[in-house]
Amino acid sequence: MVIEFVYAAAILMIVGALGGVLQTRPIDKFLMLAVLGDGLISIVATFGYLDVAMASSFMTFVGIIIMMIGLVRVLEIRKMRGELG
Amino acid sequence: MISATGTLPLISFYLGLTLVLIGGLGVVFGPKTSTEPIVRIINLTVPSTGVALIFLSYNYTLAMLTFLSVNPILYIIMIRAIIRLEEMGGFTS
Amino acid sequence: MNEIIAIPIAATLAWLNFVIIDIWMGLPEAPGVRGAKAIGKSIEKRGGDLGGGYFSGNIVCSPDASAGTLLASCSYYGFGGPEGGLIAALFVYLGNRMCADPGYAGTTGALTITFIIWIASHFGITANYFIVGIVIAILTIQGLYHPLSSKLIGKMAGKMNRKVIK
Amino acid sequence: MIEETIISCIVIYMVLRLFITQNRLERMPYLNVINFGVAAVITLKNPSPLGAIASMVYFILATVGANAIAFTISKVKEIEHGD
Repeated sequence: MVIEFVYAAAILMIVGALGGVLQTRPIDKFLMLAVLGDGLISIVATFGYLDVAMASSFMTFVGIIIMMIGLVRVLEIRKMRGELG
Repeated sequence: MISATGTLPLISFYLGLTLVLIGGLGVVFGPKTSTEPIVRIINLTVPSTGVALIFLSYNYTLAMLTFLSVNPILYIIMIRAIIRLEEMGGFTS
Repeated sequence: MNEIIAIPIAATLAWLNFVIIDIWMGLPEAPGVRGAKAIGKSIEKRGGDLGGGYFSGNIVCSPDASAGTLLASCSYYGFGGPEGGLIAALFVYLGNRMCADPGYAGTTGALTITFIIWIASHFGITANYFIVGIVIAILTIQGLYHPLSSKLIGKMAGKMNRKVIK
Repeated sequence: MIEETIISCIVIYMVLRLFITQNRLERMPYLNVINFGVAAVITLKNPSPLGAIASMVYFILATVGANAIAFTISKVKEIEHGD
């Protein structure tokens, strides 16, 4: 019996989507988005398009970094204005 | 268990449709999207990944690559708008 | 060689390689970056050892000898010869520089696992068994139960005279 | 093909455990195990020099991303709780 990796990648993407939508704190969501990107890259590599896999790994990395910079900046502004406990 | 290599585009297509459905409902009705606007941008990542997966199932590689490359530019503009709105006084609705 | 016998031997060799080189290069002594310190403190709060926590955090936050072992065996399998290990060592060095982490643990681990695979391939244990072996080895350190594995790493670090620097 | 089966079982177990864990910093090592498994499968599915290079590029970028996530977690905790 052989378990192909496509099923593991499908579970990876569904768990990443459900966790990314249903978590409430913004910092918890980034980790689930990283899991979603891992599933996408593994499905692309199973198709055999390796150049697309390299480029998409770079793009998910850049997207996560940009969102984290935005989140830290928003929290700093809220702390500066005294709205955060 | 049946082999997955023959039915790979089918799995990719239905997975993409599922992700678009979950992500679309999450962007509109998700928890805390009305009070904290950055949560809505983070939820927007899920349907964009689903659309990229549907592109992949039809072997439109160049379209998928362009779509994935345009997404961070979109995020830069939206995050900039949110920071500007936060500087001006925050959300009230 | 039969794969039921070959996979445990490869997993044992990979486990010994990356744990000994990481401890010898001083990973349990101090956290390299800021996220590693937070992960180490979290593992200590849940009932583990502080040195093992720093070890685990340093593995998560920068490519060290475990990444060197995985990438060198992948590259050996892809290129089909020992010249893949040198390319993997170059990539791991670049990754270490990107993470702003000083130290040459990754490069040393990649070169030693290349030598180990070159020797073991004469006895029938080829590089694809080492790829599975390093995944199993990293599962026993990071995945199963953090307090027990961190206490094991702390005990080994105390025996090799690499304790936490206050 | 027993290699792919073993790595698939490890990845499925890790992702289910990552989904039910509540502590935020406890989940980072599980994400590291998932990165190892995906980088191993990329080379096992297509054994060529380009496959090895794709695996290396993916793993280095994923590690830098995990570094950034851990840094942001500690920084957000510092902003929210003072000190």
